[in-house]
Amino acid sequence: MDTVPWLSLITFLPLVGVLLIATLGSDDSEIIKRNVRNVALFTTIATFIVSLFIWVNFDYTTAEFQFVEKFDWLGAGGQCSVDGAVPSDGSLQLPCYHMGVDGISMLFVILTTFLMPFCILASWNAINERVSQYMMAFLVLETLMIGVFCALDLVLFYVFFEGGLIPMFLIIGIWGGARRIYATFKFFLYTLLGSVLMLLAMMAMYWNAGTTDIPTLLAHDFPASMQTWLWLAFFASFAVKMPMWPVHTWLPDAHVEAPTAGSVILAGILLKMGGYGFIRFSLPMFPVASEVFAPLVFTLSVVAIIYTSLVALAQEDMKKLIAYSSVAHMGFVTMGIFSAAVPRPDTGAYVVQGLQGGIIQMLSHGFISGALFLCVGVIYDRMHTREIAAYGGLVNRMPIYAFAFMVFTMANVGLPGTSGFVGEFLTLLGAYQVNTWVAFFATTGVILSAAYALWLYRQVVFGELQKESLKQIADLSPREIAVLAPLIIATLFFGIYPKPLFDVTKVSVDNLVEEHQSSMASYHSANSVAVVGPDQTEGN
Amino acid sequence: MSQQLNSDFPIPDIVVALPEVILAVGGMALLMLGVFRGDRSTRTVSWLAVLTFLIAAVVVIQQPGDRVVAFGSTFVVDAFSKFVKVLVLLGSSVALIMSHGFIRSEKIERFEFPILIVFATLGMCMMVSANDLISLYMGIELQSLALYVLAAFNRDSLRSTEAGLKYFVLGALSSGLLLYGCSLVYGFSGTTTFEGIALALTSDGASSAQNIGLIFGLVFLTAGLAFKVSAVPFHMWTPDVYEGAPTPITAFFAGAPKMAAMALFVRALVGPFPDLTPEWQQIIVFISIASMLLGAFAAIGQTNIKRLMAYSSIGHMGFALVGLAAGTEDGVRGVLIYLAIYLAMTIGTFVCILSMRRTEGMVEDIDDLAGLSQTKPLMALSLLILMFSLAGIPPMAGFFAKFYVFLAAIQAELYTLAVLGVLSSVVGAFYYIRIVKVMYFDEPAEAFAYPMSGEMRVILFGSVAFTALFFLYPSLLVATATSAASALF
Amino acid sequence: MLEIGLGHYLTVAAILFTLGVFGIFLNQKNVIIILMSIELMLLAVNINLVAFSTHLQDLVGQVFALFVLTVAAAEAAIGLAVLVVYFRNRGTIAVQDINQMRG
Amino acid sequence: MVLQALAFYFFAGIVIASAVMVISARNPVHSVLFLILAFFNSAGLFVLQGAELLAMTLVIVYVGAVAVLFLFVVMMLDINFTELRQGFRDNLHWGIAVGLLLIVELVIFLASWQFSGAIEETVVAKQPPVESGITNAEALGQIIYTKYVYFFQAAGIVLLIAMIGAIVLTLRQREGVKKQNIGAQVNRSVKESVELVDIKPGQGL
Amino acid sequence: MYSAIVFLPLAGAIIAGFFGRALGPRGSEVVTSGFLIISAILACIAFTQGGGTQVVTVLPWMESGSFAVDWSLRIDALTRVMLVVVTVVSSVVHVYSIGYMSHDPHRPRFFAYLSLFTFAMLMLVTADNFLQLFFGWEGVGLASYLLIGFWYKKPSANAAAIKAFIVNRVGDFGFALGIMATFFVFDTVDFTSVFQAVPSKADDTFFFLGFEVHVMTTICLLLFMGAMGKSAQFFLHTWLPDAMEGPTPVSALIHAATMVTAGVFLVCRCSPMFEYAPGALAVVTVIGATTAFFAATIGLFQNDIKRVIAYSTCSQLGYMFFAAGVSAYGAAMFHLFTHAFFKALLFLGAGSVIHAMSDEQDMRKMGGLQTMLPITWSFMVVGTLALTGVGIPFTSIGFAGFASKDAVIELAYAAGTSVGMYAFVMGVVAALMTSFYSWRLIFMTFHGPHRASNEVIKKVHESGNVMLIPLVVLVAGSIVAGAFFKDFFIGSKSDSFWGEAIYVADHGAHAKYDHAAIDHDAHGSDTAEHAAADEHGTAVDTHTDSHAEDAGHGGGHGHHPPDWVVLMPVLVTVLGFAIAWYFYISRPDLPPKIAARRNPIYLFLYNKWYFDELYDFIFVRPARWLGRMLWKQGDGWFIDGFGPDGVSARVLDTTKRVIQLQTGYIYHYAFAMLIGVAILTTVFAVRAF
Repeated sequence: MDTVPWLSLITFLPLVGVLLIATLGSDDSEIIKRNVRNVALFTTIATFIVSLFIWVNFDYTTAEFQFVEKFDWLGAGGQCSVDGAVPSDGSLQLPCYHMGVDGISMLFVILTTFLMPFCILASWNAINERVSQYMMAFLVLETLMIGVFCALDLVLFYVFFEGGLIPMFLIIGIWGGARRIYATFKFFLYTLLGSVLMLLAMMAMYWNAGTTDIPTLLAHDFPASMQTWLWLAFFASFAVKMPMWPVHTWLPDAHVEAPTAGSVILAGILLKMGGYGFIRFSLPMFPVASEVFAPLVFTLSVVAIIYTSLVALAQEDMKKLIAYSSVAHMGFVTMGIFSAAVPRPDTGAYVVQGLQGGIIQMLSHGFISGALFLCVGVIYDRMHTREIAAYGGLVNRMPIYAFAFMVFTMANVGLPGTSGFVGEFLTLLGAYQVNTWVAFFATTGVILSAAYALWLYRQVVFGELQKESLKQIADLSPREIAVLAPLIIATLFFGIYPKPLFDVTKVSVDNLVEEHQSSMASYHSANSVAVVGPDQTEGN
Repeated sequence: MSQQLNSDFPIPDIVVALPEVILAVGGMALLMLGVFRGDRSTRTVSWLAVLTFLIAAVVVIQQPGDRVVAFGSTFVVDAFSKFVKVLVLLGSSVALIMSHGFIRSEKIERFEFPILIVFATLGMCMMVSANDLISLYMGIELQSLALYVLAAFNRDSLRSTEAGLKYFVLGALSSGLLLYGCSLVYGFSGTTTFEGIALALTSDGASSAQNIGLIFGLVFLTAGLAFKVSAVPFHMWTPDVYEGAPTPITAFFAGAPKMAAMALFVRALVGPFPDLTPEWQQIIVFISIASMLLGAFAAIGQTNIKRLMAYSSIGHMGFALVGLAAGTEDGVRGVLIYLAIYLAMTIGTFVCILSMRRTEGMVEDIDDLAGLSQTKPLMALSLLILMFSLAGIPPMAGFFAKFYVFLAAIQAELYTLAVLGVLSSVVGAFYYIRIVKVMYFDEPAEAFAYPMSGEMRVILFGSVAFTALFFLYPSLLVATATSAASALF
Repeated sequence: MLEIGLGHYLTVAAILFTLGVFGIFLNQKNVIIILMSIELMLLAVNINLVAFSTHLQDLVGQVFALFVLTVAAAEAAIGLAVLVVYFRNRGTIAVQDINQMRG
Repeated sequence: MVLQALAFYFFAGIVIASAVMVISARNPVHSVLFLILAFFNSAGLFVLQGAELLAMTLVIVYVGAVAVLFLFVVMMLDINFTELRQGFRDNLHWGIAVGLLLIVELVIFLASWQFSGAIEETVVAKQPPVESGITNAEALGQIIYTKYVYFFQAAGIVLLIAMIGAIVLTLRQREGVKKQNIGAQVNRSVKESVELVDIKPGQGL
Repeated sequence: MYSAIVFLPLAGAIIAGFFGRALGPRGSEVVTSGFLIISAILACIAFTQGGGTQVVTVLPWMESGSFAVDWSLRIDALTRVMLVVVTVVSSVVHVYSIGYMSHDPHRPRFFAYLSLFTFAMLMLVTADNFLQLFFGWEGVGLASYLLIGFWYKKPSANAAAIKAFIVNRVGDFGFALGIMATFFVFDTVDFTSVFQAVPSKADDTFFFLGFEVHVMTTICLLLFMGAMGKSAQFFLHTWLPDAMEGPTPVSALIHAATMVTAGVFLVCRCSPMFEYAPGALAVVTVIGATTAFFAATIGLFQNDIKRVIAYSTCSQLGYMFFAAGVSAYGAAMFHLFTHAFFKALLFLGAGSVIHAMSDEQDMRKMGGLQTMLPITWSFMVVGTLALTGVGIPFTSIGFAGFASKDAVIELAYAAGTSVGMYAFVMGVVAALMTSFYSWRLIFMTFHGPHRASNEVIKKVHESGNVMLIPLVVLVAGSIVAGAFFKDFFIGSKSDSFWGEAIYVADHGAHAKYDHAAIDHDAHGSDTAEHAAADEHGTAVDTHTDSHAEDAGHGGGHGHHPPDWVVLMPVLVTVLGFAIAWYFYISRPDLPPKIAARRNPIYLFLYNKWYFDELYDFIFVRPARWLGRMLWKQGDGWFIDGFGPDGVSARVLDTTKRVIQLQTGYIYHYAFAMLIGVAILTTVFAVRAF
């Protein structure tokens, strides 16, 4: 493109905010708090604007990585330059600082920068202690999250991926609810446990391919037996992050205890890292293993959808219910992503809809679940309880709130016309084409999601306003409206006109599936020569 | 090449060993100073000792990077030894500076303190440069004897003397094992120089009986060396000594001696026994796994932060050994990077521990850190960064340390080791973040009474900055470590 | 049997060494015995070294043994000093009493 | 040959027996004495192998210094050595098992030691042939101060540390102990030592 | 123009919804009703203009691989009919609501919802592809949910709203799968492309849930599942009676005239597909007939005035379905069309009564209102006459229902198949019951003694003009729609009227009463040959074949079913009237006695065949139980217990043990070292052997 390192700019722009806040001082006087909040908000908005600029200049017509930056990093000794390929003499290339976006990651970057200002706004009054630390944690988190989606080097990716645990650990642990310590430890250790195995797999990839450069690895063929293990290791990480059943139990706890903005980020972006990982690594780099394990993923996804939806029905805590619904929705995502890994039984072709749907679903879930947590946060800020039973009849005093909540509830249910539907349907469509059973069971989730979401809405919003404590509850403040309104608009806009999303992702997604198809074809042709090839017999 | 030159009169040899000579002469000169000026001069002696370290470090850096042997091939200087010596000297200087406030407040401000550290450091440098079983032994003993005394330095404290006693007894036992191993190796190879041993192993006539003798020798030798790096099951002294010894001494123990011992470990295995690599690799894999696991599990149950750091160091040495277990150049590079980063992290951590002082005296419980983020936010932040780094969470330096050693392990296809290693790092992460939890999530306890002294602040800042910002510019360390590691192969 | 070879010396050394080791961990009495056990171990090492030296017709072993002796003496001095200060603090050197720190 | 063998068995037997006594004697003083016995006999073993210097050194350094030091400390600390607590022998059989295992392995594998031709090449300090007239001490002396001067110097520093360490740990200036300070005595002047008091009649001091 | 028809209500909804406070109730009413009336006028113009199929693309929607869906309006005869029905009834209801809801403080919201509903319904009927249809489908579901739960303070209303949404979702589950299957098979979800490709897939099979099944049958059954949910057919009907918790205009609009008929619309819309799925058609027939019968039985003994009408709606929808099931799509649409008028009339009339009775809905507390509410009474009677299908046999003189319902019944008979016969029998029996409960309603409400309290009686008053005038439109429709439009829908003009909107395969021997013997199995091969032979598309083919004289499909009156068949509906209607007269006018003391006797059949019917209880037992409670179990046992005990919590507990146990190793005793430490050495030496020693 040009000489401005755009991606590094948005990645590290929030850190500038951190430094600014650090200079403001840390004592909790009102004036400092206000300045801190303003700086944080300004920083996130600036980041968002820059990211929009990147989006505008993004070239839809190519699946190549764009805005690429590449520098020496972990002792690569001058091997890293934008046009420099992997050393052809077989020597190893150490990790570089390599950034770039393609159609898949672009949207996640935008999602991240888009959600952050809302998180800051949502914490405006809710967080009143250690404000500067809080804002710094959030800005650091933003840097790391953007980095995850921009990184084009395995190690760089891992650094950002894992680094995000630190601020999140603090956010839940310091500003969380009563059981925050249990929740944050569970979150931290669980996700850490998942990802360390991935780190080992990355190293194995390095030794096999001679580089940790993602674009190079995407073109590299790993031996089938190795793919199995690599896939499983990556799966361990992303499945936890996603989270997939049965490694999902950290999520409800973390969500419940996290402050509102923390939940928003958790549901909105951190979970998406898992899906992004599947798309970026598991599927294109280990095509054979992806196909082999797709049934496993399908099974877990379907179980997740039904199981967690049922569990959501039984919840008594609003955030927990939404958290479980997130797990169910992520089940759709994983199902959709891996529907691109398996050929259609009849034609043998590979379908793109599921993958595309998975991406859209992640994005829309990003702002829908984020918005739902914001909605919970709104009343939590007023009443300081998340217990469903403590509410009822809010519509009487909070009609605007009721409207916003309704929109997001319906989007969560996957009503056509909201962005939730687009993704959900496409994932189902993708899954249907490769396995009807999967689609069949997953579609039952559509019924169950309606059941729990509407039940929640009814218990909280509808009914007579009977509880004394609620009699004086106030409707949304202008600030809260400013937070929720853009999300409503986004939800509806992308539900009706998701073309911008499709435009950005289309070429990359199509390319990914084509690559997958061709690598599977070459794998099968290689194997058909020797019917019982070593790869088949070993299987590991 | 220098061997023929100086077989008669070893003046050029002294040049090769100039840093050691500086330390030895400096130590004795300071001893004179101390003897004549008495305990009042401790601070002066201490700063002069630091100066000595720095001069030695400069000399080390100025030495040529090529491999040079001296004193009849018993002493070697190469990029590897230079790298580690710099770390050792750095660790010793910092530990010495850190001790100032403590020994004064604990009323153990005696001039022998810096002098013993100087001599211990001399021993460490000799260990690092050892190229012969005898120089290995002499270096270890020189270092150990000084350390025994230092551990018991607070002679009026029961815990300190108990620490000294335990350290001494077990250290002597380990010396015995080491020596027994040395004697077997000598007997079965006919020589004590590392090159000679390697030669004996490669020669055609090396019989299986000879090999089993050598392997036995290797086992005992490894046991002795593993004791020095406190690897399981030769680690038992570590928690007690760390807890009992005066805190700056614990800081010292956790830093420089570990560097030297690990370097010696690497050199003593890679240099003389390249042909027994599969054998010693197994040993190292075993003790490495055991160390990582024990370090992780046992640390969880600790309430005393020094004791916790002891288990932490056991675990970390286990991780460093992962690189050695790989037995490759990349593995050794990983070990070196690990050592450097570990040194930085542990120094910072001990600065914080040394700052845990209330009006009634030093406190050592983890719970005493409660709410530190509110009473001393900067110190809490520093400790937070260090803890995450120790836990190996990116982007802190500790992650890269682990990264390089596991990279080598994977290359060597030590998958079990690698998997168990990373799993234990997760378990280990628990107790590190528990400290973060205490500092950040718990209600504040009584604040620490005294502000950090200026030099402590500088050290802490340096350590934290290195730990937190390592990822921005890792190339220097990595490149140096790469060339250092290549010196051994 | 009457042909005394290296093996004999090595066997003696091995037994001696093991006895030294035994002395350390089977000792319930006091630390001094442990220190003496260590001396036994070093003695075993020296026997080994000398035996090897003789049989290899190589003096290095004896040189090594010489320095081991020297260092062992120094070690003994330090060890006894530590023991003395410990005794001053604790009033006993019974091995089972030396467990202020554990866990 | 037979004599040599008998001498070996004599010395070796006593060494091992006294070693057993060292670790099993109830009275530490006895232990020390048995230790001395063991040293003497291993000196004998050294002599059998032609290492006279080491034998002498062993006797002088160990018996003369180290063992005496032990004895001194044992006496000084005045330990109640009759005390033997129960319940600490639980690990005994395990200990013995491990110890025996170790002995068996060492003996089996080490006793089968043999030369290989290659070892000759690696030997760096050939022992002078007996007929050259150079004694063991002389041969050692020729290399210790030249070739192995590094170790020699290091040994010196080790001993220095031992000194410093022993002093720093045990030497204490006790409060309230009267010591003679010759310099102070000599430097005393009349002025500061003698005070003339004018005692008025009828008054005490 | 079509865009205006569709999007004006949306504009109204947005204006009323977001700016309702600024506009005030009156402003909202005017805006929404005004927009809708414009829309209705436009729709009528479009209806009269006729014309072929038009497609207006509005926006792209989704595009992924070969899956491309646009927002577009497809206008054909079917759509035009529905446009008229929807916009006219909706306008009427809007205007009526101005009066009916005049005391409600949330009128802007109400009108916004109504307009939103209308918009969604219009999207549904104008959809050009399955997905957009699904959008409208779920959109009306949402609006229905909102409107049923409009009085959010009533717990029963909220429960009913949720129930409606979820039961609909069950249907949508099938619908969605059907759409996916359609895409799977046809690689598109556009109606035009799909319908064109159907003949080429007529004999294909594919694997669904591991079974190799007939493509078209499967897809159609899945789609029909959606239709069952939306149209409250047997098994998925339970939400409809509960939906009466909503305001009465809502019941009229959504739960009588428009939304619930979406299922019928869907089946008719997909007639080109259903025609190739005889099995599916049979299912449609059976379900429809069963619903017609079953809902009527329940209607017999209900006491809530709206519920009676609701069950009646359910039953009438059954008629429509079995009409469609016997390939009489025209008849189904015709009944849909007429039903919209008279059922909306009945509901609004009932609303009028309820309004007058201070929101009393229990008929046992009414009675004798004829004199007090004469206009309402007369309207209701018209509605009842239309519903029961009063008319003169062998002529076309009669109320709307006479034309359509009798045609449906006759066509069922004419189908000549066993399912057709089943449908015919059920239809006739249901007609009997329809007559009974309809008149029972009239008698209980308007005749006999006053049973309400005095205060209520005092307040009874005829509704205002704003409520009555709209009813006139419906009254007119109820009276003349049948006779007037019969030719277009099912009569001689039906071919040109429907154009290519409805397709009936000519192999439909089942539609010919005199060829009843022809075996169904022959159809498949016929179809295939036929499709292969016909390159011009199915539509042309249809029209040539569907001339009324030739075959009985689509239209109905070209043939001459036996006279008794024609007479039957009228006879049972009269019989029903007589029975109702006997029980509620002659012997009004009997019904309470019957009720008091707690006859099992009575109880069975009164309790709606115990469907709610059954579903509660089979689905609702197990789901809740399962949810709780999975949460506490699955997540809490098993996953956490063996996962994170269990692992951390084991780690702590291990820690305790490891710490115990660190005894503090030197000899233990030494022992540990020795064991380490011993292990290592042993390992190597053993290996050396």
